[in-house]
Formats: sequence, structure tokens, C-alpha cells
Amino acid sequence: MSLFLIAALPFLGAVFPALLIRAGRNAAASAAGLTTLLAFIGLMLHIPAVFRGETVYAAVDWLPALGVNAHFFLDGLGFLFAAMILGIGLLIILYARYYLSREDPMGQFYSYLLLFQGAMVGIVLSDNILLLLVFWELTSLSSFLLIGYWKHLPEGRQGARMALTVTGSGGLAMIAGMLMLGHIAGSYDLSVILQNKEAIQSSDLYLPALILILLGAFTKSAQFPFHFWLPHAMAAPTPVSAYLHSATMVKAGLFLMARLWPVLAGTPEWFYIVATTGLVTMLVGAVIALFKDDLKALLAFSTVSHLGLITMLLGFGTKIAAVAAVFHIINHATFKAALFMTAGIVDHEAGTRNIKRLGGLRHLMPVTFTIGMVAALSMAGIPPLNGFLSKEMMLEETAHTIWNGSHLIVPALATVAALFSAAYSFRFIAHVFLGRKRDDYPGHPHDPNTGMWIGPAFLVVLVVLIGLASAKIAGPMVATAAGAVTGGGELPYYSLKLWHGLTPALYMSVAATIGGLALLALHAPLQRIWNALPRPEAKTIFDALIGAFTRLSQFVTEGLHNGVLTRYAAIMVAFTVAIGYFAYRGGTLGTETRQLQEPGMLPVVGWFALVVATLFIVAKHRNRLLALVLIGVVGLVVSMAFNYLSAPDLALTQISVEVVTIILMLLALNFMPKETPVETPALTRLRDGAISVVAGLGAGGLIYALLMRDFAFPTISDFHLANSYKGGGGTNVVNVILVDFRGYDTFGEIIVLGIAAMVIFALTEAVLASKVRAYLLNRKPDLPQAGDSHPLMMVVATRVMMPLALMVAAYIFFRGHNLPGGGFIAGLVAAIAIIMQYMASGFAWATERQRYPYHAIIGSGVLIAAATGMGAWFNGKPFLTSDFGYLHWAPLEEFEWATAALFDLGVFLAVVGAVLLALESLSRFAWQPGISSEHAMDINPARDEAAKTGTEG
Amino acid sequence: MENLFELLVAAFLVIAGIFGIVGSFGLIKLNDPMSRLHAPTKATTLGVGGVLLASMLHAAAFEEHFSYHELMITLFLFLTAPITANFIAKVHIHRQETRETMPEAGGDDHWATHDTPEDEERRHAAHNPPAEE
Amino acid sequence: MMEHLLIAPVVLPALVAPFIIMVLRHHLDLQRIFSLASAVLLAGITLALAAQAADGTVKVYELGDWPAPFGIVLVLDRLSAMMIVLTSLLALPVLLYAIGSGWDTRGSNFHALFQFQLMGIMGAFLTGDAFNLFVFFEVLLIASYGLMIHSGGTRRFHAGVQYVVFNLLGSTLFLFALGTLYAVTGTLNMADLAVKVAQIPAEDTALLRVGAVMLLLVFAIKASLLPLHFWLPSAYANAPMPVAALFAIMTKVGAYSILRIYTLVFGPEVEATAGLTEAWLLPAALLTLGAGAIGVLGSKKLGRLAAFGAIASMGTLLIAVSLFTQTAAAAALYYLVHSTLAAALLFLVADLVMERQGQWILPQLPMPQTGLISALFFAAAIALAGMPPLSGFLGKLLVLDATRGADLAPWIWGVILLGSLVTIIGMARAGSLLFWKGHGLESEEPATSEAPPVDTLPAKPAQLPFVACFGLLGGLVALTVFAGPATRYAEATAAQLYAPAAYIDTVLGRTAE
Amino acid sequence: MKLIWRLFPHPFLTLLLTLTWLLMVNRWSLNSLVFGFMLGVIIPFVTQPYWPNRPNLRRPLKIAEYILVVLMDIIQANIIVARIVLFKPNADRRPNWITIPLELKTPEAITALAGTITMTPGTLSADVSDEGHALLVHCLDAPNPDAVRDEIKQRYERRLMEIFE
Amino acid sequence: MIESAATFAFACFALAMLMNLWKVVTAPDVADRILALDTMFINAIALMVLYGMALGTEIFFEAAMIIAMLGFVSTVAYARFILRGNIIE
Amino acid sequence: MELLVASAVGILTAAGVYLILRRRSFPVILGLSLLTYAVNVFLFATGRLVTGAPPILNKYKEVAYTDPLPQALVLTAIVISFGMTAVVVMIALGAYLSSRDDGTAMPVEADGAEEEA
Ligand code: NA
Ligand code: NA
Repeated sequence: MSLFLIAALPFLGAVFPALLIRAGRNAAASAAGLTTLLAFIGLMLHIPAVFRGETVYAAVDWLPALGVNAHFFLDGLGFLFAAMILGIGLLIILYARYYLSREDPMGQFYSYLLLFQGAMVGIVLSDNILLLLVFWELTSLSSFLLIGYWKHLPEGRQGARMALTVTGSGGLAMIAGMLMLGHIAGSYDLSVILQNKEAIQSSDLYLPALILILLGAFTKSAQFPFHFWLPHAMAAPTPVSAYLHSATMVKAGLFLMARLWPVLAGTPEWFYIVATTGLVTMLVGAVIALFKDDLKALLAFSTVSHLGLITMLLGFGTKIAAVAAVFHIINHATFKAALFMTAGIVDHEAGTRNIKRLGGLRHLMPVTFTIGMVAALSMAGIPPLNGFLSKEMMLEETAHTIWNGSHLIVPALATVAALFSAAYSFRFIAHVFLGRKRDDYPGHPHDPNTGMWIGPAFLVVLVVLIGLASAKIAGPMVATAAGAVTGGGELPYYSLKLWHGLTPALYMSVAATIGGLALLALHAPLQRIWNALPRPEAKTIFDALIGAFTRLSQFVTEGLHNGVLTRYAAIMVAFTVAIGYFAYRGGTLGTETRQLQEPGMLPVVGWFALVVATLFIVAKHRNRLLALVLIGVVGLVVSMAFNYLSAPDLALTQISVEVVTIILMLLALNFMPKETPVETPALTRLRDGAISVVAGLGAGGLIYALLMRDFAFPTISDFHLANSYKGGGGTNVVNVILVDFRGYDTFGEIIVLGIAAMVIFALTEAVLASKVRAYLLNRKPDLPQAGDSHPLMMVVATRVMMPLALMVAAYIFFRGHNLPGGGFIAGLVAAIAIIMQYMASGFAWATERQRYPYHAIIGSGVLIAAATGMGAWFNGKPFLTSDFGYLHWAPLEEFEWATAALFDLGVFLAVVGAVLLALESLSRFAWQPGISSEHAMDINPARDEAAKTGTEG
Repeated sequence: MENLFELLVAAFLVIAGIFGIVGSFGLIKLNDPMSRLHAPTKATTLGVGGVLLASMLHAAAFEEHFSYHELMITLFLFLTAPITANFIAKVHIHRQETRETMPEAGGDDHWATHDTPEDEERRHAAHNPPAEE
Repeated sequence: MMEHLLIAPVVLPALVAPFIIMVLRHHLDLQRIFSLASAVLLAGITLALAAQAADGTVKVYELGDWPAPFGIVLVLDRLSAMMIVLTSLLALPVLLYAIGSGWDTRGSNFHALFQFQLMGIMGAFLTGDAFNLFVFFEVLLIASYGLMIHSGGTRRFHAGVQYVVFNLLGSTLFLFALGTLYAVTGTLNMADLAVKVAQIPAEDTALLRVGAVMLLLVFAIKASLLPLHFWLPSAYANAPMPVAALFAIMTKVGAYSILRIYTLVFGPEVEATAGLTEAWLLPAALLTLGAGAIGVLGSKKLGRLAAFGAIASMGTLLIAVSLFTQTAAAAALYYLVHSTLAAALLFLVADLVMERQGQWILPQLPMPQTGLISALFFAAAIALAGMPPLSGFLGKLLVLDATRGADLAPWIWGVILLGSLVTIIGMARAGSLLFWKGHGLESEEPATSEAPPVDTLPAKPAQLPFVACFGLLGGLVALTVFAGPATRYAEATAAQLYAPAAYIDTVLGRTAE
Repeated sequence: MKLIWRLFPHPFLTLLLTLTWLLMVNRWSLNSLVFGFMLGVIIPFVTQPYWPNRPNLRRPLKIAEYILVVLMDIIQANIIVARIVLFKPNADRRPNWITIPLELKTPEAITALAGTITMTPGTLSADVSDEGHALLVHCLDAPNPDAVRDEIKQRYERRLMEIFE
Repeated sequence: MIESAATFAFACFALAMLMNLWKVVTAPDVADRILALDTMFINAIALMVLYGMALGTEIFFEAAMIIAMLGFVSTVAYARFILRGNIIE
Repeated sequence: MELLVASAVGILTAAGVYLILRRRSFPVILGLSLLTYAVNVFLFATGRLVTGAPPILNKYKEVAYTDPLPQALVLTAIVISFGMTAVVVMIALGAYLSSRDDGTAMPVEADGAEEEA
């Protein structure tokens, strides 16, 4: 079976349980089990090749640009792990089917489990370290889901987050390490990397890469000081613990160290980092395990300890140690998974995992007892079980290891660790199963049904068989896997048998066993001492750290993004000025090429008016109406300046926009406070002043520098001047640019205006649909109101003004192409003509007389502009290509027509519609029942007269 | 002839300038707000008017074409100036005066600026009997 | 008519929107149909255009039949094609979501504004003229203002004020920049600017540099580069979430513009603008990522969490952009597509949660459809945090790989990896609180102070929102599975960007020499 | 007839608008005339709702006379007022309110009167009474308010009565 | 002669504008400020027409005309705001 | 003349920025208006300052014209900023009416989040 399929099957399998759960728990379990079995069988089909020492490949390029590719390979090491993952996986699936209760969402469970399984298989089959990383992080994520599976348990959530944090961060470090490794080797493919030992070990990046990769491995394999997450992950359902935290996931780190052993091991750095970490972990784990009362915690720390053992062996860097490591991996997987399942059974049946409440179960659960006892003895390293064999090999290796010149320290510490290991194993047997039967178990302990014990039983059989006939049963596997770990070549001599003679290891082993028994006997007093000792509680520290970091993040985030626009804007302006100045300093400023022009009297007066008005706005801005009046001065002066400086179109536009803007702001100000309070402290104002002055100096200085220099190149507007009449049919070049050369800008611009009006309309609707409406309806004016809201004279004047203004609008519209003006200004003038009616005769009266909805006017404007633009298509020309010509109808003189005028009409309509829709929307805020009058003017003697005589309405 | 036109144009300009400045000077000099309101009328009428006349004359005499669109400006100013003056006067009446400080409103009760919503209702009731339209 | 296809992405929504306003203003169903149909058609058009651009040809559309640089031109190359395709493909699920969740009925003119928004974005991606870029920035911004405050509400209004004011500052800066560039070079067309900038005399570069850097800052505001990012959290967190999802592309407009202008006009080999960005852009990008990641962990509300997620992803993207190398650009482009889809997905999922439980990240009673929603949240979270197996991880690897030679490489790596870690911790915290903790809550006092009233929840869960979410997730999966072809396109695009001669010659109508 | 009224709701306005067009284009030509007239027809038609009732202008010729009188008065008054502003100390000035009872009834006529008063320097229409039967005028310097009132009524209101009512 | 007369007129209206400015910023009452601004608009018209005459161009006519029309609108708007608060009701 | 224009731009910018840094929406909008003036004049001035040469083609004689392009750009900018101003005024009003608070800072909110260990 292709490696792809083997790797993919668990993922496919992850889909089914979730889908099939409606069909029942058995269906979900079967689907999970069958896909796993299929993958397992597929893997077994490769046995002949693997045991011949061949490597099976499967490769598809995924992201060749980066070197992340779906390259898989299967060698002895990969086979060993894949077999473990799939094989134990099968047993776990079976076990879990009976372990989980009816309330647990089983479909989810199997989905997560198979997701995890797939990720693990992916890790061990990857021939590409980046692909391996993908699977690596995926194990972290899927284990997060599995640990937190029991959503009602806070320990589950916390354990899940802790595991994710620790293993996830290690994984991220590993990413960096792997990228470095791949960089040194020139490829991310393992098969290439493994050939490059010299290059890698001599590289400057070796040490950083090594440390980063080991961070990944150590966190995953719960090595000291990252071991603390593993016990907390035990909040997961026991099948998960058995699978992830004994057999598979925690072994991923070991796998990785084994995988990269050929290129990373053998250096002093490797030895001191890896072997030391392993040794310390082994010792620490074993000691803590002895004093844990929770069965699963005991097993968890024992796992930590055994993982340390294997790590230490890999760290020794010798081939024979590597063989021992491989062998212990196999053995540990068998007995530890069995032990977890046993613990799970005890928990399930007795209703507790607390050793203190157990004991004497041997009588009630004989099958479970047998299984647990054999597995625990193996863990203790008692012959003839498999745990004894690999422990002997370990002890033998430690005896030959020199640590910083010392021959003793490693074997001594290893023996102590083995001693504790034996002790907690014995305790597992003695305090759970042996002793007198109790009558206060929380549950009713009895042996579970076959489905639950068959799995651990099978493993225990393996434990015994490997112990008795290791060379036959485990020999080929160990050889093949160890061969792969050590990177081919001849393995040194070793033998997997029970009796090697009176070796140092045997003495150490005996010492450990006896010592273990002694410790068990002394357990009660030791426990009291242990409990009295102050010791750091990893979870507390971790929680405190994470909590502090979370609170710090909240503090920083809330503090930095405190919602104060003022500060955001200040930072933005200051940053801009600083960067602008930095950019300026980095270049050279050329010499001035233009002369200063002498200003006449008018510019000086205008400048003075502008500056005075501006400064007074700043000084008096708290009086909002006054500020608006002063803004009017500024607008007038700017408009005049445009006129003076040869920009009549701009002057027209500026002044018309000005008026509409002021109307708009007055409409809004009606509802807002009329005064701005003094809020900012003087120092803040000083800071703001400084920022403003600097910004002003920047803007002023920049334009001054620009004004004193000519264009570096002829400008493109020479073309516009030259072609405006010939090609655009107009003599007002600004207008021709607007409707022709850059008509597309104008198209965008009217859309902006149209959208603005729509937004305002939508906002009005939203506000008036909210509780604000009630407030508005009952709102009393802020200031006393004068009478006569629609004065007679105003009404009459605007009635005359309106047609006149529309005439002006028409005039400005039609001449715009050739003289100052155009659709935009015309639109504003027309809009103002209608606004005058609103102001004079009132909102209700004017609205009633408005025949065309403003939405439609805007829409038609945009559509006309667009349609004019598209019209060119039928001429085979691009969008917005204009055309013009001359018509002659006797007796009239010839006159010019231009499609640009049609486009300008679109502009005109859009502007009219937008301005009026915006103002009309704003005006609706003030509407209150009873304010609408049926008459245009409040006071009209003619009407009163007519009412008296009854002649006219 | 040309000299005459020149003289005329210059005269209009001088007159315009004088009245223009008088208007704005009055704004500063006059000491009560209602009086100040009178000043700008000068600038509006003879000030701008003089300039416009000068401009028209100048165009006709020296630029060989008649120009009368300046009249449009006059038209607008004449239409609008009374209204602005009226409004500013109303602002003053509203803010500085009360019904009591104002002269009699002829045969009527008070001036429109001092109208209250109640007055409005009263008028409405008197002149628009429910039967009407 | 096929030669006019290039303008279609702008003209189509520009026609549909006013049509909706004029004719369909009171017919919601028809609005939805037209809006959707337009979005589908737009997707087709952009895909057709992408097919045209895929072979590396540059297509130019001279508006008004005026040649560049005198008129405005639209330019289609791989980059613009990619961006418009991304936009239209993002728009579809977002629109589906807005319709399915009923967001489009909670205020006026949603569909017209949506179309205008698309028009603005398309226009910005397609234009070859610097000032026209400003105009379309404004189109997309003003439409976004409308969409952001769609349906109103106090906090939304206040956030709207901030959003608009800050962006108006940005628009002002844009004009200052364009004015400066025009005053120096006398042109506005990007290709022509490139030609002119390359010839600027070495003794007169100061003003050009100021213009160039101001332009960059404008784009940086859009791209939410720290410390110009302050507008984003409140705006996105308080916008309707489907709108925020659409906004995922808006930050990319900033990133796009930086890439475009700083390869075409102020490319790395242009001497006049040498040293303009090196000292500060990359550190700022690193800080952006940091601020985003910390924000994810430090967010008390789901909307803010998503917004900071978006900032973090922009940080990563800007790191790649700021290196200004071809490889980094390729990585940036791949990551850009990813982060757009991922951020959009997160916003939509956030809306699913907020519809049911309110905005606070608090333990709550189990909500309807928890399973699906938590799965989607999980996917969005790992995507945005850059965890495997989704494309975020690949994108991050690409960025890390591309930054290997950089001076600040250790910093870059450290920040990206730690950023991922902090992001994933933050996401895990939020997810476990929202989806897990509530299971123990039944007996306790329910913390439903912020939860929406029950009657706003559809009795029968709407299918469309989930379809939309899975659509986006499908996009992420496709981007992961087809990472090979995707990166090949990104590389080709980057190659085209870093060899601008063809672009310039085509636009200016010069025969390639 | 009705149709014609509908089409030309304000015939004088049409004339005025045509004239303004010709003024604005600043050029007498058939084209301008035709175009101005077209607009002069269209615009009153379109804006008719905003000016529902039609003021009666009985004696158009009187309008010309009125305008001339007012223009002359403006010039005269300007000089007087300029003197006041420039040379008369504030203390010597007698600003005053004047109430002018109105015989005019139509709003158009009242507005014309008020406008005239304002445009002739020295006087200024400030308000109307609450029922529209009196006009409030402010005088810059009116030692004798009654004289001013009578002159206004004589010179302007009487003429306007002839024109409008 | 015309030139010196025009200069005189320029000076007058410019001075008038400065006086208006003075009044706009210092007047005690907002009504006076509005009045001064309105007068400023009128002086601006005069200046604009003068300037057009001086240059011999008609290009400033529209601006002057529009200001004549719009100055009124903004003045009325300010005044209405003080009178009624709401300028469109 | 250049000095006048440049200093005017500078002063308008400074005043605009100062007002934008105020804490209430109304002065901020005033500030935006001033800043808009500043940038419009700035943009306009990039065509350099020319008096008496408007870009209206004279069919009859050869005359100099000022640069028309910046004028067209400013026109577009004026229109756009008008639309933007209208919208921001409206949103500010909506914000004020719905909370009776015209500050530009986000209103302080009761914290609904609780810490989890
Ligand atoms: Na054309
Ligand atoms: Na990210």
C-alpha cells in the first residue's frame, strides 16, 4: 500500500465517525477501527522490504518553491513507530468504545483521535522535515482537542491549554531549527539531510539549530524542565492518556532525536544537552512518581522518567546506546499502554484513581490484577519481562559513560532512578491490588467486559514474550530500527537475552530492585517527609506566568488601544513628520531655480485675513458658531486666492462647497453642544501645539521648497493644454481634464459624492429607527427661539431667486467646457437654489413639492455618466472616450455638441441629488409633529384677507 | 472722447472706493448694533455698483466690446441684501429686545420675531376655521 | 467587446449599485438577487482577466482613448489580476453571509454600498495612475464608512467617527504626497513616474524622497502598520462582522499599493529613494505583528480578537513586503491571499458566536450549533495563527524562508514564531472559554448580560452563513493543497514585479527594446 | 388658456429669465435668445410648485418708473449716509424705530417695499408685525420719524400699490 | 488715471476687508460678526470685479456672481441658526 | 508670494492639526476642514504660482497659461473631501445623539469579561 494512503487513511477515518455518529456508537467505533486496521495492514505489507533493510519511498511535490513536499519514506525506524501508532491505536479504539459513557460525544472523540493518529503517522513517515513540522504541530493541535475533550472539567481545559502552550512553543522553536538545518543541508528532505553529517556539524548554525530542534523534542517528550505539562494532560480520558501520553505523542520527541541522530549526535554539545537532560528527567520523574496518589499521575511521571531514560540513551551518542533506546521504546510502549488501560479500568470500575482509596482489588478484579501486575513488574525491571532487558542495557551503557570527567555520576544517578522506578512500580501493585479488600470503594469493582481488557492483555502477552524470547520476537525489529537510527552501517555487537553474566548492570539492577522494595516499605514516612518539603508546583508557576502574561497583554492592548482618537492622531502626525524629515535628510536638496514673486497689496491683505481668521479659529474654537463664521472667512479668502492665482474654476467650486458645508454643519450643530468645554490640561495643549507647529512647518516648508524649484521634467499638462481644444473640444482646459482627459477620476468622484449621500441617508434611517427618535421628538431647543420661522420676505425673495439661480446653474453648466464652470459647480448652485426653498419655506413644505426622489437623481446621474462612458464602446473606443462636433440649424448659428456635456450632465445630477439627499436627511432629525406648516410663510396678510372673504385658499 | 471715458471710469472707481470703505468704516464706527446694520448697504449699492459701472464702461470704451453681465451681480445683490439685513435685524431684535422695548406694531399685537408658538396657534384658530379646505 | 473586459470590474458594480438605488430601493429580494448575480458575474470576469494575465502579458486600457501618461490607464498584470480575483472570491461568501444572517436588512442601502465598495477596491487594484488610485481609495473608503456603521448603534457610531477621522487624515496625507510627487516629476502615471524618478538628478532628491515616503505612510495606514494601525481595532471590532470580513481585503489594498509603488516607481535599485525604508519599515512591521498577537491574547471581546488577528497577519505580511526582495514578495503574495481568507473567516465565525452569545469572551451556556461553530473557530484560529495544516503555516514558512538572508533575520524569526505562539494561546484561551467552559455553567447564574435577545435568533438555523464560512474554509484548504501552483503564480508575479520594464514599456506604448 | 397658464406660470419671470440669460452670456445673438427663452420657459415650469400663486403685475410700465425713483434715492441717500457715518459723532445721531402701517397686502409687494427701504441707505426694514399689517423700519438718523414714515408711504408704497394691487 | 483710480479703489476695498476682518474677530455679538462677514463677501465681489477689470478679463465674473448669490445663503443660514436653532424646519 | 502661500499652508496645517487633536468631534471636524484647505492649496500650488494666466484657451492670441492639471486635481479633491466631511459630520451627530457624548474617544464600557485561571 502506498505510503500516501497509509498516511491519509487516518485522516479519511477522522471524517467518518463525526458523520456516522447518528448511526450509533458502534458504527463510529467501527469506522475508526476499520480505517486504522486498513492502514495497519497496509503498513504490514511493507514488512519484507523493510526487514531487508530497504527504504520505501513515495513522493509528490507539494510546495517545491519552499522545499515543502509530500515526500514520505519508510525505513526501520519509521516502521517501528508506525506499527506502534497504528497497532496500539487499534487497541485504544477498541478500549475506548467501552470506556466512554453514553453522554460522551463519541463521534467527536474518534474524529479527534484519528486526526491525531494521522498526524503521528505523518511525522514518522515524513521524508521532509517541513512536512514533518506540519504533522508535528498537528499533533499539538489535535491533542489539545483530545485533552480538553471533557468540556465540563476545568482541569481538562487547563491541561489542554498547558499542553498546547508548551508543545506548541517547542514546535515553533523547532520550525526555526528545521529551517536552519535544511538551509545547512541544502534540502529539507531527510534522505538528503541524513547524508550531510559533516556539513551540519561543522556549520555555525549547528548549535542554534540543535538547541531549537531539541526544544521541540524535549517539550514534546516532556523532558525536564518541560515535563510539567504531561501530568496535567492526564485530565484527558484514559484512552487518550494511554495512547498519547505513553505510547505515541510523547515518543514523537524521541522519534525525532532518533531520526536526526545520524547527523546531530556524536558531538559534545549533543551529549551534554541530551544525555544530561535525559538523566535528570529520568531521576526527577521517578522520584515524583513515587509520591503521587493519583494512579494516572503516577503513571504520567513514570512516563516522564522513562522518556528521560530513552533520551539519555540517545544522548550518549553511541550506537549501542541507540540500540538500547530503540529497544526500550518498544518495551515501554507495551507495558505503559497496558498500565494506563489498567488504570483506566480501575478508575472505571472502582470509581476512583486515588491509590489511598484503593487496595485489595486482586480479589475483585483478578484479570485486571494479572495484567497490571505483569506490566508493572516489567516497568520495575524484573526478569524475565521485557522491561528488565532494556533496563539492563541502559545500566550497562551508563556504566561506561564519563560525564565531565566523572565515571561515577551517571551510573550512580541512573541506579537511583532505577531504584525509584522499581519502588513506584511495586507501589502500583501493592497499594492497588494487594492488601485487604475494602468496603468503601466509590464504585463496585469487578473485571470489565472483554472488550476493555483484551487490549491490555494483548500487550502484556507481548511484554512476557519479548522478555522470554526477545531475540526472536523483537530482535529483527530492534535491529532494523536501530540500523535506521544509526544511519546504516554495521551495528556493534549486542545480544537481547536475559543473562549476560555478572555484569555491573546486574549489580545495579539488583540494588535497584532491593532498594525499591525498601522504599515501598518506607513509603508512609517518606510520603510525610515529601509532603512537608517545600517544592515548586509547576502548574502554579505556569498558571501564574500565563495569567500574568495574559493580564499584561490585556493591559498593554487596552492601554495602547485605549480608544482615544486624540492620541492616535497625535502619534500618526508625529510619526509622519518624523519619517518625512528622515526621508528629507537622506537626500539632497537642489538649488532654487525660481524667483520669489513680489506679492501685491491684495495677496498680503488676503494672507493677513486668512492668518488672523485661522488663528482666531484656534483661539476661539470653543465657541462653535463663531468658529464656523470664521471658517467662512477662511473659505472666502481661499476662494479669492484661487481666483487671484488663475484658478477661477477652483474659486467657484470652493465657495459653493463652502456654503453647503456650512449649512450642513449648522444643521448638525443644532443638536450638539454649542460650546466645547476646556478639558485638556495645559501640558497636553502644549504638546498638541508643538506637534501642530512641527506639522505646519513641515507642510509649509515642503511647499515652499517645491515652489522655488521648477519641475524636473516637462509636465504632462503641456499635452492637456495642447490637446484640449483639438481633441477635447473645449477651451477650459481644467474642465476638459475633468470630463475628458481624466474623466475617470470624475466618475469616481461623483460616485464618492453619491455614496456619501447614501451613507448619510442610511445613517439617518438607522438613527431615527433607534431610541434616539423618542429623544428627538421630545427635544426642547437649546436656545430660545425667535418667532416667525418662515419670514415672508425671505420666502418671496427665494421664490424669485430660485429660477434665477437655476438659470445661473444652467449657464455655468453649459459654458463650463469653454469657460469657468461645469457640471459640478452648476449642480451645487442648483442644489443651493433648492436649499433656499427649504430654508425659507420649511422642510415639510419643500419636501412636498419635491417631485423626484433624490436617490433616483443620484442614480440617474451615475448611470448617465456611465452610459456616456460606455457609449464609446459602440464606437469601438475605450470607456469614456468623448466625441464632439458642430451642428448648424438655420437660422441659428452653428453650435457645438459634445458627449462630454452628457457626462457632465451625469455629474450635475449626481451632485444635485447627493447634496440634497444629504441635507434632507439631516433635516429630518429636526422634524417634530406639529412643526410642519401647510403654508410657505407664517405671516401672510393676503392669505388672512382671503380667509376672511373666503375667496382664496 | 477717450479722456472722457477715462475720467468717468476713474470717477466711478473713486466713488466706489469711497463708499466701499465708508460702509466698512461705519461697521466699526457706529456704536449701536442696529445702526451698524446700515453701513454695508453703502458698500452693496454704490460701492459695488460703482465698480460694476466702471467695469462696464471700461470694457465698452477700451476693450471694444460691450459687457453688461455685471448687471447680474447687481440684480443678485439687490435681491439678497434686504433679506440678509432683515435677518440680522431679526437676530438683534431676538437677542437684545423684548416686546416691551419695541415700538407699537401698528394695529397688530407685536413684531413677528417676538412671535411665540402660542401666538401662532391663536392666529391659526382665528383665521383657519376647521372647515377650510 | 472583449477588449473592454478590463474596465468591467469597475463598471459592473458601478452600474448595479445605482440601479439598486433607483429601481430596487424597496425590494429587498430583488436587491439580493442582483447583488449576488453581480458578485458572481464579477468573479467570472476577474477569473477571465486572470486567465489573460497568467502568461505574463501586461494589458493596458486607455480610458478616454488618451495615451498614457496623459490620460488615465488601467493596467492588468499578474498582481492586479490576482488581487481582483481575490476580491471577487472574497466578496461572494461575505455577501452570502450577509444575506443569510440578515445583516443586509439591518440598515439601508447595504447592497448598493457593497457594490460600490467592490467597485472601489477593483478600481484601486486596476489603476495605473497615482491620482486615480487616490480617487478609488476614497471610493472604497467612503463605501466602507457606510458599511461600517451600517445599522447604527452608539459604539459603532463612536468607532465610526474614529475610523473616518483617521482615514481622512490619511487621505490628506495622500494628497500631500501626490502633490509633492507631481511638483517634482510633472506626472501622475505610475509607469511614467517610474521613468522620471529613475532620471531624477542625484543632487535634487530630498523633495522626491519626502513625497515617496509620505505615499508609503498612506499605504501603511491602510495596511495598519504600527504605529499607524490605531484606527483598525475599534473600527473592525465594531463593524458588522460580515463587513469586517470584507474589510479583510482593504488592509491588503495598502499592502498591494506598497508592493506596486515600491517595485515599479521607487524600486530597490532606484538611487534617489535609496535607504528610505530600511531603517524603520521592517521594525515597524515586527512591532505590528507583536501588537497584533498580544492583542489577540489581550482581547476581552471577540470582535477585537478578530481585529487583532487581522493586525497580526498584516504584520507578518508587511515583514515580507518590507524586505523588498523578489523571494520575499512571492512569500508575501501567498501569505496575502491566505491572510485575507483567514481573517474573513474569523470575522464571520465571530459573528456566528456573537449572534448567539454576545461579544464578550466569557463562559456562556452552550449555544445552538456549538459543534460546527467551534470547528470553524478552531480552523480560523489555526489558520490565522499560522499553525499547520492550513495555508497560514505554509505562508509563514515561506516568509521565514524568504527572510533568511536579512540582517534582522533572528528578530524576524523570533517575532514571527513567538507571534504565532501568543496568537495560538490567545485563540485557545478564547475558544476554550467560549466553547468549553460553558458546559459547566448550567447550574450557575448565566452571564448573558450582553447576549442578544432571543427573538433575534432564527428559529431554524440559517444554512447560508455556514455555507459562506465553509466556502472560505474551502478556499484555505485549496490554497493549502494547491500551494505548489499558488506559489508558482506568486513567484511569477513577484518576478514580474521586480522586472518592471515590461510594465513600463507597455503602459507608455514603447516597443520593448 | 389654462394650458398656457400651465406652461407659462409666470410670464414676467420668463421674460426676466430670458433677459438674465442674455445678460449672463453677455452677447446678443439669436442663438442666445432662443436658448435663453427655452430655459425661461422650462425653469418656471419646473419650479412652479415652489411658487404656487401668481402675483398680479398690473402696470408694468410703472415698474420702470419705480426703479428709476429708487435708484435716484439710493444715490442721494448714500451721500447723506456717508456724511453721517464719516462726520457725525455718534452722540448726535438719532437712531430710531419707525412703524409703518401697511396698506399693501400681497407678500410680493410687501417684500418689494421692504427691499426698497433697506436698499436706500439710512433706513432698513427689520421686521413685520405678527399679522403682517405693519413694517418695522430702523433709521440710522431720524430726528423726525413721522416724516420718514410718510415719505416711505408716499414715495414707495403708493407706487407699489399701483403696480401690485 | 484709471490705473491710479483703480489702485485707490483696490486700497479702499482691501482696507474695508481688513476692517471687516477686525469686526469679525472682535465684535462682541455674533450678529455683528455675521454682518461683518456678509460685508466681507460684498467687498470681495468688488475686489474681484476690480481685479478682472485691471487684467482686462471677464474670467472672474462668475465667481463674483456666485459669491453675490451664496454670501446671502450663508448669512441667512447663520442668522437662522441663531434665531431658530434649526435652519431647515 | 511664494512665502505667503507657503506660510498660509503651514498655518492652516498647524491649526488643522491642533484642532484635530481636541477631544470633541466638532472641533475635530473644524480641524479637518482647515486641513482640507491646507492640502487643497498645497496641491494647487504644485502647479507653481501664476497670476493672470487662467487655463482658459485663448483662441485669438498666444498667451501663457498656468498648469491646469493641479487645478483639476484640486477640484476632485474638494468634491471628495466635501463628501467625506458630510459623512463625518453625520456620523459625529449620530454618535452624539445616541450617547449624548460628543467626545471622540470610545465611550467607557462596563467590562463584561472575567478572568479565567
Ligand atoms: Na476623448
Ligand atoms: Na498571524
